[in-house]
This record gives sequence, structure tokens and C-alpha cells, in this order.
Amino acid sequence: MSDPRLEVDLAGVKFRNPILTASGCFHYGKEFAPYMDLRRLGGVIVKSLSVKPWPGHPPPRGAETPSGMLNAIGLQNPGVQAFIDRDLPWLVQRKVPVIASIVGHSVEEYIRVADRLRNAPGVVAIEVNISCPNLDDRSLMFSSNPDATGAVIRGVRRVSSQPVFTKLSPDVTDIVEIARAAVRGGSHGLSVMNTALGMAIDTESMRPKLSTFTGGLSGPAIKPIAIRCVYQVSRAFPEIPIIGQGGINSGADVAEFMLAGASAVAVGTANFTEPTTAKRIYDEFVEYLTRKRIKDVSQLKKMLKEG
Amino acid sequence: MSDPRLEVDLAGVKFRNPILTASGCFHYGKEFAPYMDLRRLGGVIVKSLSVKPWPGHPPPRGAETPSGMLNAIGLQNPGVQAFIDRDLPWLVQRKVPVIASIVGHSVEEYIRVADRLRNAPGVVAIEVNISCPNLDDRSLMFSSNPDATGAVIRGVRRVSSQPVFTKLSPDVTDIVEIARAAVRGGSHGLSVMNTALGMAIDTESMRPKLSTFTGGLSGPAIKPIAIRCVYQVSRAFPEIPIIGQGGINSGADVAEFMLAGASAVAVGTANFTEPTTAKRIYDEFVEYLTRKRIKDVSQLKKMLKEG
Amino acid sequence: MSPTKDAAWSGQVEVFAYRRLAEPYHSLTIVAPDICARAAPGQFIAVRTPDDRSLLLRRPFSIHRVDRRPGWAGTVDIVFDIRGRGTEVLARARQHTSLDVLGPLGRPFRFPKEQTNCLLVGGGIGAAPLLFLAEELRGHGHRVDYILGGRTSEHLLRPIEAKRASLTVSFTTDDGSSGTQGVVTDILEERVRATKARVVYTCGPVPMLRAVARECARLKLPCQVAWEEVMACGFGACLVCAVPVRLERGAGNDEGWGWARCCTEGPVFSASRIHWERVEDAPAGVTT
Amino acid sequence: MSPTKDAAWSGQVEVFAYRRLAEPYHSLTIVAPDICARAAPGQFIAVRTPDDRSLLLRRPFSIHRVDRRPGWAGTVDIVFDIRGRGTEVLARARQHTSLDVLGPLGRPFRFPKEQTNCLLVGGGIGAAPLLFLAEELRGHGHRVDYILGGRTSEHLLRPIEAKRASLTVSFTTDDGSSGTQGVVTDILEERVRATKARVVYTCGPVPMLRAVARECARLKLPCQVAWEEVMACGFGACLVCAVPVRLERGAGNDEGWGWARCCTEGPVFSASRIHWERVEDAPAGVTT
Ligand SMILES: Cc1cc2nc3c(=O)[nH]c(=O)nc-3n(C[C@H](O)[C@H](O)[C@H](O)COP(=O)(O)OP(=O)(O)OC[C@H]3O[C@@H](n4cnc5c(N)ncnc54)[C@H](O)[C@@H]3O)c2cc1C
Ligand SMILES: Cc1cc2nc3c(=O)[nH]c(=O)nc-3n(C[C@H](O)[C@H](O)[C@H](O)COP(=O)(O)OP(=O)(O)OC[C@H]3O[C@@H](n4cnc5c(N)ncnc54)[C@H](O)[C@@H]3O)c2cc1C
Ligand SMILES: Cc1cc2nc3c(=O)[nH]c(=O)nc-3n(C[C@H](O)[C@H](O)[C@H](O)COP(=O)(O)O)c2cc1C
Ligand SMILES: Cc1cc2nc3c(=O)[nH]c(=O)nc-3n(C[C@H](O)[C@H](O)[C@H](O)COP(=O)(O)O)c2cc1C
Ligand code: FES
Ligand code: FES
Repeated sequence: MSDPRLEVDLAGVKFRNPILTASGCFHYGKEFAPYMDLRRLGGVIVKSLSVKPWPGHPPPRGAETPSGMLNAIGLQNPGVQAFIDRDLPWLVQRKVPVIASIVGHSVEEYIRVADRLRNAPGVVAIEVNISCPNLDDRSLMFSSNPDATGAVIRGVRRVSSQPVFTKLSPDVTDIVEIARAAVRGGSHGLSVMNTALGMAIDTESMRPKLSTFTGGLSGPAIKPIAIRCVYQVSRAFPEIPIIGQGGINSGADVAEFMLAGASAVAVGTANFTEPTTAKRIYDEFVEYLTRKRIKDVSQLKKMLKEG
Repeated sequence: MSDPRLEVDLAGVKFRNPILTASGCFHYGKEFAPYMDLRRLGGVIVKSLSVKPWPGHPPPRGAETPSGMLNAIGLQNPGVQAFIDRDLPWLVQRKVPVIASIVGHSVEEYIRVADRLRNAPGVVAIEVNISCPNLDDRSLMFSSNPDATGAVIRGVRRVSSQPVFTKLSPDVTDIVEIARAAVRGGSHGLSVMNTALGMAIDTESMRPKLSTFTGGLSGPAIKPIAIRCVYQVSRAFPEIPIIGQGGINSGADVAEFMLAGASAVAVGTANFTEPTTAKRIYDEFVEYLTRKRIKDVSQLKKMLKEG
Repeated sequence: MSPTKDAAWSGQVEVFAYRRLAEPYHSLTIVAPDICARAAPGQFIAVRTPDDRSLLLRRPFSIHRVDRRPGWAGTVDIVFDIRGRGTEVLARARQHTSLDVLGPLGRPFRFPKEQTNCLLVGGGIGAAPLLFLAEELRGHGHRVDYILGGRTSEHLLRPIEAKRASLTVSFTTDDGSSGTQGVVTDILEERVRATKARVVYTCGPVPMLRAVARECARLKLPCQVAWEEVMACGFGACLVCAVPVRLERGAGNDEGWGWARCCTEGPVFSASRIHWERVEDAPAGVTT
Repeated sequence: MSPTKDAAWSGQVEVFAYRRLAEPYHSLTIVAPDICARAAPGQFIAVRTPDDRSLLLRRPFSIHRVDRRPGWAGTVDIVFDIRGRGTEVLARARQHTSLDVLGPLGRPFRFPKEQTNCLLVGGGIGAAPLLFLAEELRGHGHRVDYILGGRTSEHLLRPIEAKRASLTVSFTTDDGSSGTQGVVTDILEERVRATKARVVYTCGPVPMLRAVARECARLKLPCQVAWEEVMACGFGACLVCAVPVRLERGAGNDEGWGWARCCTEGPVFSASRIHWERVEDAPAGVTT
């Protein structure tokens, strides 16, 4: 059999393969370059970018949990301008397709980041990370409210030149409702899903393990939740491309997400264990497609036996 | 040092220790009796009971996931009357305090089960499992809607003679809002939390691993989510006793839940690995209290260092 | 008390031997005198995979054989093929590896009351419990004959042991690489006649069980099947292992059927008790 | 290219020896010629705990010593105490156990440019990187003296090796069971004078580092600290290992401080670069 076709089209953007790396889990790529050829990746979703630099939270910022980890980085990033000046050219030079993840504390801030990235060379898509406290409306995250979600996406769409993906949080009563708000707001695609809110306590010191007490749970532990979310969202919006993420650590995991309805995937926490994880997953996934005699990766999405 | 005091008072009911077993994970106790002295337990939360027998879902009903499992039992149970006639006397004879978990497809059904259990000897409390599709209002679970939650609890309170605990689902945007509805409806206590909705797909057969596609995720994988939920709810309602559950598999896990704010805990999935798990956890927890020189287990709830 | 009410033995055992069998199969012999002493054919043991805490649940395996030789510690054999992470880890166990096991579990095969000719029909790795059964049936003076099926000759489970434990063994393979090309039911009626079998014991993949049960019903032969359903606990507590069975109407049951727990009410069922219309041939998630 | 930009070596290594040290400590010697050849004192390796997939992340351990004897394969030693499941599993490793390691990682201690007397101050297991440092400093012709602190004499890390690698070693213990009763800073000034030390290298629990740094500032001695912060990746990708450091104002930084990554910008920092006011003595979740 000839090699399986791996190219995927997400909202008009062609990726050489569907294996991306997740925001915040690949920084801006540099740290991985000594270990692997970044061109093996479909693309890199970079660490979320804000208008101004964000400092992030004090340590401890991480704690391992059974088959997972909690993090409380607090979206530390040098700001979108520093990224454009310093990190983006490096990625572009290496021919790595970049998906820019953006964050803000208000609709206004999201719009400003998206605006800066307008026509930025090499930025093929925008991922809007709405798992961020909404300072206009205290208490809530954008991701937990359909109106706030819609407002952010409409605003971003107004200024951005690239296709927009909205990254949904699992911590909602009805993820389809939020997906709908994003799609109605003009989101071209959806990233499903971000971390789940969790907490861990050290029973020896009797302190929370994270400085912020609660933080984002990631890793294989949450994969079943992510598969469920992808399935629900893809069945509600079959035409909308989905980037699946949450606990991916093998080629079979990639296949599982695509069977659930994802068009592409992003590898997150697994990158931390081994800088070459994404390459290993790519190889395993190609082996799977070959063994299953799947000629075109985009077929997988339609292969779930639901009968 | 003298032995730590283990007795806890939950809404006026005294339990000899805070280690209970979770609904659906201990059946009605019989299967464990050959392996352990059931009087070592604080109490048994029995498999959820409905007015009439419920058949449950077709197989496959279970699938392992990283540090967790999915189940789709579908609340199979013989109905409350069969329980009262056959299983309850057996438990009472063995002096096991029984918390009766109840389910229904409508407020009416919940009330009818609670009514049957009114003054049932040995039933020291009612746990209302609201993670159940609401047939009066299609699409939704009771647990995902504050009004439906309030209505169920008010109805159950009207007829029941025992303290009522509402068992919350993590699959909501704001668990405190649902907790508030339960408390306002008259719930004496809260059980935090039920399983999280998940899904898994067998990539070889390309079929969902559960007959129902989605099912409940339990086990250590979800412990960080459960700790977070207990923490949020206990901070919002410091006077309301909480039964913590989700991934408990050691004495340290029990301590972690109590530090987060639980007054008691329930051991679920871990019972399946070893019929004597609850006893082991009890022993480990007593060892922990002794080592930490904690004289009264109810102190733990106030010992989290939040400074 | 019935065996399901007894506590199964639970604890750490040592691996006495790991053996690689023909192509897809592996065998482990464990030193477990208590299990060995109480085990009956058709029962199973539930094994925790060592070291890896991401695997929560025990894996159930049929008791393939026991060795109760006098002066011998008492060993139990299981045979398996690699399905996923659990069996992959188990296939790395070697002499002295320590394993946590629970067993014997479940209800065994029922033996004929009087001297009878018994036909054992097994497919693939599903044939695992039949060797123990054959040895015990013969010990009780029954005549035993065997049909073993498999995809290829390599998938016939321990054909030489089967020969030793029975009077005749017939093979069927999908590709004809051993015995008759075809499936076990292609030769069942002929073997029943030739062996004068009056009872059939069978285990293997569901489509095979269904076909054997149907054939036995036609031939008016009693048939017992050993069922495999996904399990979580193995001792009756979780209700994961549901098998649809016919029930008397009444007593809250208007439909004439209900779920039995494979682990405690099975894994051995009378074929006539199974509610075949409700059995899926290739249940979601189970690849055989 | 600076060492942090180089790829660390990554792969499976074999355990050459496991040793139980004095009471709470364990040591592992691994055969890792590539790491051995490139390692410098202060750097660390990141080890995956074998078998248990519920543990996702690597565990960082300071390089305690390397053996580059000619004709020898090249080994690396780590020493550790048991904190949780990961170190518990590692303490069960024995000769031939295979481990997945990544290293050397991080920036090493900087050496004095000219011949200088160096004082090494370590507390508890935190003293791990000092032995390698002592040996290399002496190899470069510097005088090395040691202060080792611990809760009890059993918590002094490898005192005999420390003695061999230095001119003098002084001990402090909380309970007075060895050396001076008290903490390392009780004797620091006296030891500086006695040894004519012009530079201090230190590692151990945060309160000790803080006290040593303060004392060095008072004595106007340059001081390098090896920092331990909870890590996820170990190679700069996750931003988990934040250490507060002083920064020049400007360039988007109006506050004069920021977070450095312990894994790539550390673990060795100049004590004067640490923003001590923002360092918590007993950070949540870290028990030392
Ligand atoms: C009563 C009983 C007796 C059994 N006897 C044997 C035996 O003697 N030899 C043998 O090789 N296997 C036997 N099995 C099947 C065996 O339990 C599974 O192969 C094993 O659990 C797979 O574990 P894993 O971690 O390798 O695979 P997993 O990763 O857990 O699963 C891999 C695949 O196996 C399927 N599977 C998981 N559990 C079961 C199960 N309980 N039954 C059937 N399929 C399952 C899964 O759905 C999945 O498709 C028996 C099962 C039962 C219920
Ligand atoms: C650069 C560096 C060098 C280190 N060198 C050594 C060494 O030479 N010897 C040694 O014994 N330990 C060293 N540590 C600490 C070591 O990494 C932890 O002891 C180990 O990760 C604990 O793993 P565990 O699974 O046993 O514990 P876990 O269950 O993961 O945690 C147990 C406790 O250890 C704490 N912990 C976890 N990770 C770290 C960490 N990275 N740093 C500090 N505390 C942590 C946790 O917060 C928790 O309180 C070093 C840490 C760093 C960052
Ligand atoms: C340390 C860490 C940092 C993260 N930072 C971001 C971020 O900046 N923006 C974002 O959208 N998601 C962030 N995430 C979430 C991941 O992109 C991913 O959606 C999530 O971790 C689930 O995938 P995984 O289980 O494969 O890690 C972060 C996750 C981790 C673990
Ligand atoms: C097989 C299984 C059956 C369950 N059945 C019920 C049930 O009938 N009623 C209920 O309220 N919760 C049920 N649960 C949820 C548990 O009671 C518990 O809340 C949940 O599993 C989290 O705890 P754990 O992680 O310790 O299992 C069930 C869980 C499992 C795994
Ligand atoms: S496997 Fe739990 S009841 Fe059968
Ligand atoms: S541990 Fe990941 S950046 Fe330092």
C-alpha cells in the first residue's frame, strides 16, 4: 500500500499532517528544536499571547496527579509584540505553521491581540483561549458563558485575517451551547478541549499543591472527558473542523480523537515527558493508518461504528 | 497517644467513622461480607433505588481508562421495595448503617422512593442521586439545573424522615449554584461528587467501548476534580456536611478530602480492585491520624493551610 | 453456602513458570495452593497487573489447568493472548514475579450425574477452560472428545494437551491449515454422532457460542457455555458484566428476561438460559 | 551554543548499582557515558520512573558524582530520599534495571576564574550536587572546604565522601548528634574566616539558602545557590519551575523582577539574582 495521505484542511488552511502541539505545552518551539525536526509537525499552537506581558502565578505551579498533572502557570507570556519580534521569525524560518493562541481579560484585549497578529507572516490560524477570567464580568470565565464567548469571537473575527478556532473548556453544563455561541459568533473551527479545573492537597504539609489552590488538570486522566466533548460537539456541528486535545500520548489516542470527530489533534502534557513525544506519536499514527489500510486520514472521522 | 476519635456527626446522624462506601460500588453489601467485617465501615451508601425495578443498559457496561474507568450500568436496581424486603434486613441484622441512594425520572418518582424509605429501620440517611435524566424536561439531567435540583430536594424533604444528602455532578458550569439550590431546597448535606461524563473508543474495532457511548468516569483520574469541587462547595457552605467522593484509594486520599472540607468520604471504584479496600483505607487513615497526632477526625476539616 | 458466597482466596502469589506457547499464546503457572485446592473447571481468577497503577482493574482469566500432585505446592495455569496493556504487562512476568490474584471466582461447569459422553468445543483462546474440564470429566469416568477451532493452525489452543486429555480431537481452521477448513459447527453434528456425545461444553467468541448453542438445540443436546463479558470487580459488586438471560415472568419481571452477572451467576451458563436475541455478536469495544 | 541550547542526551540506561546509604538516603549509579562526558556540577538529570504509567512526569535529580575513569563506561550517581511514589519506585531499582533518563540539564555552577578558596554549604539531601562540585573544583586547583548540615547525624549526606573531597568538613545538626548543634549559618562566618573562602556554593532547603545568602551578602562574598523548584518538563517548555529573579527595568518590565525557569536558566543562580522577598520559605506542597 502507498503511504496514507496525511494532509488535512482545517477551515481552508492546509496542514501537512493532523498532529499539532497544544498551547502552553510547546512554548514557542525553540526548546524542542534540538530534539526533533519541527517540520514533522502539522503545526505548533504557541503559548497563549496577551496584549501586554503577563507575569503568571507564583510557584508551585505544577503537581502530578494519577495519570495527570495540575498546572497554574497563569498564562505567563511575554506579550504578543515580543512574540512577533522574537519567536515568530524563528518559527517561520523553520517553516513551522503557527497557530497563535490568544488571551485577554476583556473582549477589548482579545481584539487587540488578534489585531496585532493580523497578516502576521506564518500565523496560519488563531486559537482563542476563552478559559480566562472575564474581568468585565468578574466571577466568570469567558468559556463558561455563551454571551461572553460570542462577544469575544465576534470581536476577534472582525479584526483577524486568519481562520479562528475557539478553544472550549470542559467545565460547563453544556459544551454544545458554548460551541454554538462560538460558531454563531463566526468561529471557523473549535479546539476541544482545555484543561479541567482541579485541585490537590499535600496531606503531609496540609497545603494545596498549587499556589493558586486550583489549577488545570491535563494528561491521560482527562482523555475520556475530552473524547466525550469532541464527540458531542462534532455531532452537533458536523461541518465545523475540530482540533481534539486532552491526554493524547500515542498514535492510537490520535485515532480515538479522530474517530470521535476531530479533524486534527494537539499533543499537550505528553511533550513534557519526552521532547520527542510528538514525533513518536506521529510515527505510531502513521503505522496505525497503514495497518488499518486507511488511505486518507480524513476518512477516520467518518469511521466510528455507531450502529 | 490514645486512639484518634473517629466518630463523625453528619446532620445529626452519628457514624462510627467517616469512611463510607459509595453508591453502586458496594451493591447492597452482601458481596463484601465474606471478605471483611462490614461493621468496620462508617456506613454503606447502597446502589441507587428507584420506584420500580430499572433494567439498566446493555453490555458492554465498563471500560478501563488511564487511572480510571467508565461505567454505563444505567442504574440497574431491583426497585426500592425489593431492597426493603430482601437487602435492608440483611444489612440491619449486621448492624451496618445504611444510606439509601435514590433516583427517579421525575420529581414524583423521587418522592415515591423517599416515601417508601420513610422510617425504614436502619436507613439513617437518604442520598439523592440527581445525576439522572429528567424525563419531565427531556435533554437535561436534574443535576445540571438548579430549579430541577431544588424541586427534587423539596419534594424529597417533604416525605422523608431521614436527613437528606444531595449528590452533585461535576459536569456543571458552577457547582456552587447547584449546591445552593439543594441547600435552599432543604438538603441537610451534600455528596460531592458523582462521576464525570466521559467516553472511550476502541480504535481496533472502531466502536465506542460502552454500549451507551458515553458513561461515568470514576477512579483516581478524577480525584483532582472532586477535591476542587469539595473545596469550592465547602467554602461556600461551611456549615453543610459534605461526603467527599471521587478516586479515593488510600488513607491519604481520605485526609485530602477532609482537608478540602469533607466531613466524611465514600470509597467507590477502589472497592472493585479488592473486596477489602475499604478496610485497608480505614487502617491507613487511622495510621495517618495517629502519626499526625490528630485527636479528633473532625479537626482535619479546619487544618488546611490557606495562608 | 454456595461457592459464590464463599470468599475467594486473595493475595500475592509467585509465578512458577512463564511459557511462550504457539504463536499468539502465553501461559503462566502460579503457585496458589488455596485456589488450586478449591478450583473447579469453568471458574476464573482475577489478576492485578503488577506495578502499573494506571491500570485499576483486575483482569479475569479462566483456570486452564491445576496441578494437585501430592507433595506439590499446588499450581494454577492460565493461558492468554495479548489484547491490551494488561496482558502485555502479564506476558513480561517470569519465575518469581509476584502477582496479586483473587480466585477461584464464578460458577463452574456442571458435571453429568451419570457416566456420559461429553463433547468439548472451543474456539481460539476461548478454549482455555476446557483442558481443566476435560481432565476432571475423565477423572469422573466420562468419555471426553474435543473440537478445537481457530483462525489458523497456530490459533488452535494447545492441541497436544487436548489430545492427551481426550479420546479424539478434531480441528477446524478458517484457512484449512489444520483439520477441516471451516468453523466448529461445520463438523459438530458429525462429531456428536461419531462420539455419541450427550452433552456439549463450549467456550469461545460469541458468534461461535451462538452457532454451537443453536446446533445443540436442534440436536436436542444440553449445552453449557462459558461466557466472557467485560468485568470490573469479578465478585458481583459492580454490575458491569451483564449477560441477558431468560427469567420467569412475575416478581417484578414482566418481560421474561433480565441481566445476570457473568462473574457470580456465570461465567458458565446453560445455553438455553442465555437470551440470544439480546446478545450482540461483536459488542462494542470487544475485539476477539 | 550554550549548553542549554544543546540537546540533552535521552534514552534508556542501565542501573549499575543501587546502594542504601545512611538512614534516609539511597543512591543509584547508572551507566550513561554520554551524560557522564558532558555533565558539569550543578546540572541534573530527569528520570522516568519505570513501569508505572500513572506517573507521567520525570523526576529531577542533581548529578551527585560522575566516574570518568579511563577504560570505564562512564557512570553517573544520584542520591535521593523517598518523598513520594516516584522515589519509592526508584528505590526499588537494582543492578540491570533499565531507566529512561534525560540529561545533563540546566546550567552548572560557575567556577572561579583564578585559584580561590571555595566553601561548600549543603543541607540534608540538598547537598547532593556538592560532591561532584568539590571534586571538580579541586581538579581545577581550588581549595575546597565543606559545611554539611542536617537534622541529625544520619541526615548528613555522605560525610566521609565530603571529607575525602575537601580539606575540612564541619557539621551542624539540629539535635547536636554530630558537630555543632544548630544550623549551618551559625558557623558560616567562622568557617569563612578559618578557610579564607572567597566564594560560597550552597544548596539545601529554602530557609537555609536564604540564611546563607543573607550571611554571604553581609560578608560580601559571592554566593551561588542550586535551586529546587517543582518541575514538569525539565527542559524549558512548561514554565512550571518559576523562580523569582531580579531583572533590569525596561523592555516590558517595569517592576524590576520576573520569573526565571529553574530548569534552563537555573538550577544554579547567583544568590544576588534571586528576588528573595518573593520566595516562600515553605512553598505549598513542597515538604523538605
Ligand atoms: C470470565 C472470563 C474469563 C477469561 N478468560 C480468559 C483467558 O483464559 N485467556 C485470555 O486470554 N483472556 C481471557 N479473558 C479475557 C481477558 O480478561 C482479557 O483479554 C483481558 O482482560 C484484557 O486485558 P488487557 O489489559 O490486555 O486489555 P484491555 O486494554 O483491558 O482491553 C483490550 C481489549 O480486550 C477487551 N476486554 C477487556 N476486558 C475483557 C473481558 N473481561 N472479556 C473480554 N474482553 C475484554 C477490551 O474490551 C478490549 O477490546 C477472560 C474474560 C472473562 C470475563
Ligand atoms: C533541580 C532539582 C534537583 C533535585 N535533586 C534532587 C536530589 O539530588 N535528590 C533528591 O532526593 N531530590 C532531588 N530533587 C527533588 C526530587 O526531584 C523530588 O524528591 C522528586 O521529584 C519527588 O518525586 P516523588 O514521586 O517521590 O514525590 P512526589 O509524590 O512527586 O512528591 C512528593 C513531594 O515532593 C515534592 N516535589 C515534587 N517534585 C519536586 C521537585 N522537583 N523539587 C522539590 N520537591 C518536589 C512534592 O511537592 C511533594 O511534596 C531535585 C529537584 C530539582 C528540581
Ligand atoms: C503547563 C501547561 C500550560 C498550558 N498553557 C496553556 C495556554 O497557555 N493556553 C491554552 O490555551 N492552553 C494551555 N494549556 C492547555 C493545553 O493546551 C491543553 O489544551 C490541555 O493541557 C489538554 O491537553 P493535554 O492533556 O494533552 O495536556 C496548558 C497546559 C499545560 C499542562
Ligand atoms: C460501576 C459504578 C456504578 C455506580 N453506580 C452509582 C449509583 O447507582 N448511584 C450513584 O449515585 N452513584 C453511582 N456511582 C458513582 C459512585 O458512587 C461515585 O460517586 C463515583 O464513582 C466517584 O467515586 P470513585 O471515583 O471512588 O468511584 C457508580 C460508580 C461506578 C463506578
Ligand atoms: S464484574 Fe462486577 S458484578 Fe460482575
Ligand atoms: S520544568 Fe518545564 S520549564 Fe522548567
